[in-house]
Amino acid sequence: MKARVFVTLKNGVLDPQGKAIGHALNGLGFGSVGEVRAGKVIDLELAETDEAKARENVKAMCEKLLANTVIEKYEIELKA
Amino acid sequence: MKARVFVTLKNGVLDPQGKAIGHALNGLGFGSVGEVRAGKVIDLELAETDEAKARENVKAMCEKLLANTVIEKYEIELKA
Amino acid sequence: MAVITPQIVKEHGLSEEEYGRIKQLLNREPNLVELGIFSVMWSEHCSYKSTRAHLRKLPTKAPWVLQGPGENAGVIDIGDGDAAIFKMESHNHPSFIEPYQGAATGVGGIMRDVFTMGARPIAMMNALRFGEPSHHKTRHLVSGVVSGIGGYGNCMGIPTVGGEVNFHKSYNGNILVNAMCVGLAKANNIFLSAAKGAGNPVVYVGSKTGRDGIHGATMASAEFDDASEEKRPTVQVGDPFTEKLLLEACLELMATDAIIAIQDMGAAGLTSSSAEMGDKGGSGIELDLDKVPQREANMTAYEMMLSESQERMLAVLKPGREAEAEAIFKKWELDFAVIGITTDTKRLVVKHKGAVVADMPITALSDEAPIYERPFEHRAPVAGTPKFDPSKKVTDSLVKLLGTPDMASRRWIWEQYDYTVMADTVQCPGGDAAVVRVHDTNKGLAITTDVSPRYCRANPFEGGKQAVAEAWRNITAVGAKPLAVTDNLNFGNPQKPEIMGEIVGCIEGIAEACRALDFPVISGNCSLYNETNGEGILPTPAIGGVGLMADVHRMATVAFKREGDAILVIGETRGHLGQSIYLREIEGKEEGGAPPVNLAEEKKNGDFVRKLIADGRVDTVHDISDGGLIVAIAEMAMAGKIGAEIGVAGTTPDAIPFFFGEDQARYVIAAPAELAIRIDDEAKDAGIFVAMIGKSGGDSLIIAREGEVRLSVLRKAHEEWLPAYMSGEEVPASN
Amino acid sequence: MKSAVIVFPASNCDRDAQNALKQLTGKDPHMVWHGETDLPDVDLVVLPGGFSYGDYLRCGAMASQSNIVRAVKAHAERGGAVLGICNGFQVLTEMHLLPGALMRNADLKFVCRPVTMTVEETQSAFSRKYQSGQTVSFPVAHGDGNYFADDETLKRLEGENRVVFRYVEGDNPNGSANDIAGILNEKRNVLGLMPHPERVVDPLLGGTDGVAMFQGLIESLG
Ligand SMILES: Nc1ncnc2c1ncn2[C@@H]1O[C@H](COP(=O)(O)OP(=O)(O)O)[C@@H](O)[C@H]1O
Ligand SMILES: [Mg+2]
Repeated sequence: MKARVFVTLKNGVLDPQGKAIGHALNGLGFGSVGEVRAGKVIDLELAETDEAKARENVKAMCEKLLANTVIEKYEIELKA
Repeated sequence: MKARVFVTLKNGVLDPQGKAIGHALNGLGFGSVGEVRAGKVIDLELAETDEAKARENVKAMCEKLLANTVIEKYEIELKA
Repeated sequence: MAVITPQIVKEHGLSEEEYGRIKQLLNREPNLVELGIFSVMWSEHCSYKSTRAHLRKLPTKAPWVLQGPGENAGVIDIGDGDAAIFKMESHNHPSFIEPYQGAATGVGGIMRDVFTMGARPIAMMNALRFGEPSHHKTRHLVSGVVSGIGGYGNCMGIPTVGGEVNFHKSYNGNILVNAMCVGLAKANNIFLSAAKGAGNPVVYVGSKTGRDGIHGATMASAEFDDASEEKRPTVQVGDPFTEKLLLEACLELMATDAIIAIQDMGAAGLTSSSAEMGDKGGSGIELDLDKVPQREANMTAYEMMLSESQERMLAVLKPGREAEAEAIFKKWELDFAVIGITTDTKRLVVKHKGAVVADMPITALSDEAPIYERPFEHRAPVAGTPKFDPSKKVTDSLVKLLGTPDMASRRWIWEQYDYTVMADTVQCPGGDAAVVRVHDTNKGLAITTDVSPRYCRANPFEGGKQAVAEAWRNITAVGAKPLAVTDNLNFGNPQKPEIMGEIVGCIEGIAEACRALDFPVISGNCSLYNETNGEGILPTPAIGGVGLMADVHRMATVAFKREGDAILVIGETRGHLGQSIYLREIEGKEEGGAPPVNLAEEKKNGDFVRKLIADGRVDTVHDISDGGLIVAIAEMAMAGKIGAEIGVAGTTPDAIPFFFGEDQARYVIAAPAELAIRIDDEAKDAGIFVAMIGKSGGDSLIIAREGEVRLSVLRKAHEEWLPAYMSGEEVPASN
Repeated sequence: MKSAVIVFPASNCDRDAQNALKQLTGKDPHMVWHGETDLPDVDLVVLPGGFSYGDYLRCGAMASQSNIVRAVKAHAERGGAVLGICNGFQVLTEMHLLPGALMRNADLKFVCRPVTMTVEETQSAFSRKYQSGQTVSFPVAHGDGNYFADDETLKRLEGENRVVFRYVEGDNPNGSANDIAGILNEKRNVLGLMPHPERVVDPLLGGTDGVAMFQGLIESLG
């Protein structure tokens, strides 16, 4: 089973990277771009085949390591 | 309209960060984790409302700036 | 607006009495915005209410001091119209909660303190204290703090040239992250924060305001408990890219004469910057919050006034110069807004959405802030000569010591810092003091940070003296003249008399040493309430010292440079083992008295050594500190890749205190034999203790009657501990 | 030799490059802001180290889209010399003036220390004053210096002798493919390298191994 984890900054937390990307895109003539937020995506291969257990497991990984929950939030997507 | 862009390393390009994450997860007792790949996710707010045009536009952003196609590939997801 | 309940007052960290005082000063109940403003301005962090009475004891003047404590940073004259500007500041609590961002924003904050005065920052230092290595958080904290410091400083392009690191269980729940910044300016172009005059525009520059770090200042003044990790939204995120632009833009504006006053927005952001500028200028300030560049929608006046968003500055301009200033900030793609005006009312007036949301006399926030003469108790200093096992082999103990957490090489840390950018670092990390050349001259600034918390716990007064003496000695050891210090006084809860006793004792010790060594304090910072669940940290008054070297070509380093140099010890070795690293690491005892510091001897020995270097006679010097004489020699040998033969002592009952004692006021120097004999004579003539104890050469350290240990063995012990410890668990660097 | 140093927002070795050029050529280089569209009349363009645009997104990515970059490209196409140091090397790969990419250091940490390299190739203005096979020491200071290129590109670089500097075995600070520290373009007038030659032009600052690079340029470009 595969898991994709999105780790993004919590709302309200300054995202200097997103800000700079937005600025650069505007500068390149992509005027229609408004706010930009940047984050991480982490793709994991899991030996686990049970979806519920896999989710549980990935959640624990996020809390423990993948996300810095002080400033980041995470979403989990599972694929068989 | 909103766009989410995933930028990940091409297959075959070594991903030290993904490797380190995998290693750390194993070290933390998450034995079921196999390969890990790390990438970026970029969320964009777009003034554009036409989906086709938006996709076109975001694709141009990826080619020009968001991804380095020497080492990276990208996927685009649009949400109204 | 909310009614102020006792609960709300308490949440703002104000006592009932203090609240009563506020009502008196206002002649009415404050509203919530005003309460918030009072709470940050009267917090320990901003008001120094527990320490102010004692800080007055510190000497702050010397003919070369251009600006003492009270401004954003202190300023000294370094000749030829140049000035050095520096300060040290803590970011302890934020770094414990989020090590990367906490440390990074600490670095950013202290840089702003320095460049707001018109200086270009040229060097950074960091004094770090972590819990014991076996504590489950330590590795993660070391990793995050170091990459945060590097992440910010490296991006700014300012070399991080040194620091100090200790590990001790008292910091398990409360690490210390103190960062020091040194900058250079022209002595006739220093910018102060006094917003003099009425009718002048108040401008906001830098990043937009968000809800970051609201209540950071009050948090830094409150004791930690397990629940406070929940107060997490206080974490600010640093943006070194914006800071770099802000630095360049500010320096560009400062090259014009448009500025009346300027001040960075640090703790308590808009509130403290506006109140302090008004206070110093004897003026009033009126702010219109609708004009403040905002990152988030629907921010309240309370949030804007208390936000600690980073990379922002407040300036007062001469009227009519706004457009010129705006053009500069626009060029650097930074926000710029006129958000207020100075007045002659001596009041801070804040408007939001057309209404006045705060209106208070500025003196109520500054002069009228409480000052406490907190009760203190001087614990009897720990004394006595601890016992040790005289049969332990010196060489074995040496190898062991070099690989202990407090003695091991810090290379793993400093290699993550760009210490050579700006092309002026003439002494890199690894020496006694870093030396940074004054650009386009032959002058150099020597910089160090020092304190031995274990001495301060055993004897606050001697420990305070020792911290200053060691900083002075480290600067001397490279050949520079020590000129002034900044301090970062990290202590536990001042409401406990025994902690207050440590504070008072250390400050008095610092004051005495600074006076005796003509080494005034020109800036500093206090960080109190460093406790976890009622356990205080070791008292840690970090001293950052700066000295001046006339010619960087006449500089000493610790490395042995030649085979066959004679090795001399300057200063008396009495064998003081109390509170030594040896005792702690080899005997497992934190016992005995702190080594006494004889300041007269310190000065005499140091002046002698400095002159040898400045005259171009000696190029190899190391002061003796943690670990004692033999550790110092081993460090010189490892650095120079040249061994030494030590011809004294050997296995006698006195060998251990002789080699590992931590007596103060000592240096090891190495010089060609003939010259060494002359130096030996000159020292004796000057009434200075001197001993010729061996010579350099070979690839091992040979101690007469004791044995031999190869440099490769020493180096392995010294270099391997930290990288091995850190690789115990790989933590992906934050992105 | 007339030179220019390009200054991007948050370039921070621009002054280091300026100093070295001034010291070795006796002339002040032009400092050119990234927003400019034209280069002054120069022989050498230096893209300095630093953290252009905060190194956000990818190192050098945003800088490679600056106005001035078009002029730099044209200068290179005309045969003008371009030297990219550290962040400048990253910009050059993002501009596609040099092949491959610079990825995060293999151990994910920023690294600042002197490294030893061998000079592999002396057929270029940048390296003609070195001896082939000579070992030199320059400092590195980067977080993203791990050179990557596909096998075919690597083969080409090696086959055409375009690897100018190679980390000595065991001293590769970042995991670079083939221990590559610096490479040339096909026409051999563009060099990108991670280590900092401009920081080793003064014995006081840890060595003078960088001097020969500038001397070679002066000799070639007048
Ligand atoms: N956090 C740090 N960052 C950079 N350099 C450090 C750090 N900690 C220690 N160092 C460097 O390691 C060397 C040894 O430090 P230390 O033992 O504290 O020196 P000393 O005993 O002379 O004060 C010094 O050159 C110091 O600058
Ligand atoms: Mg020392």
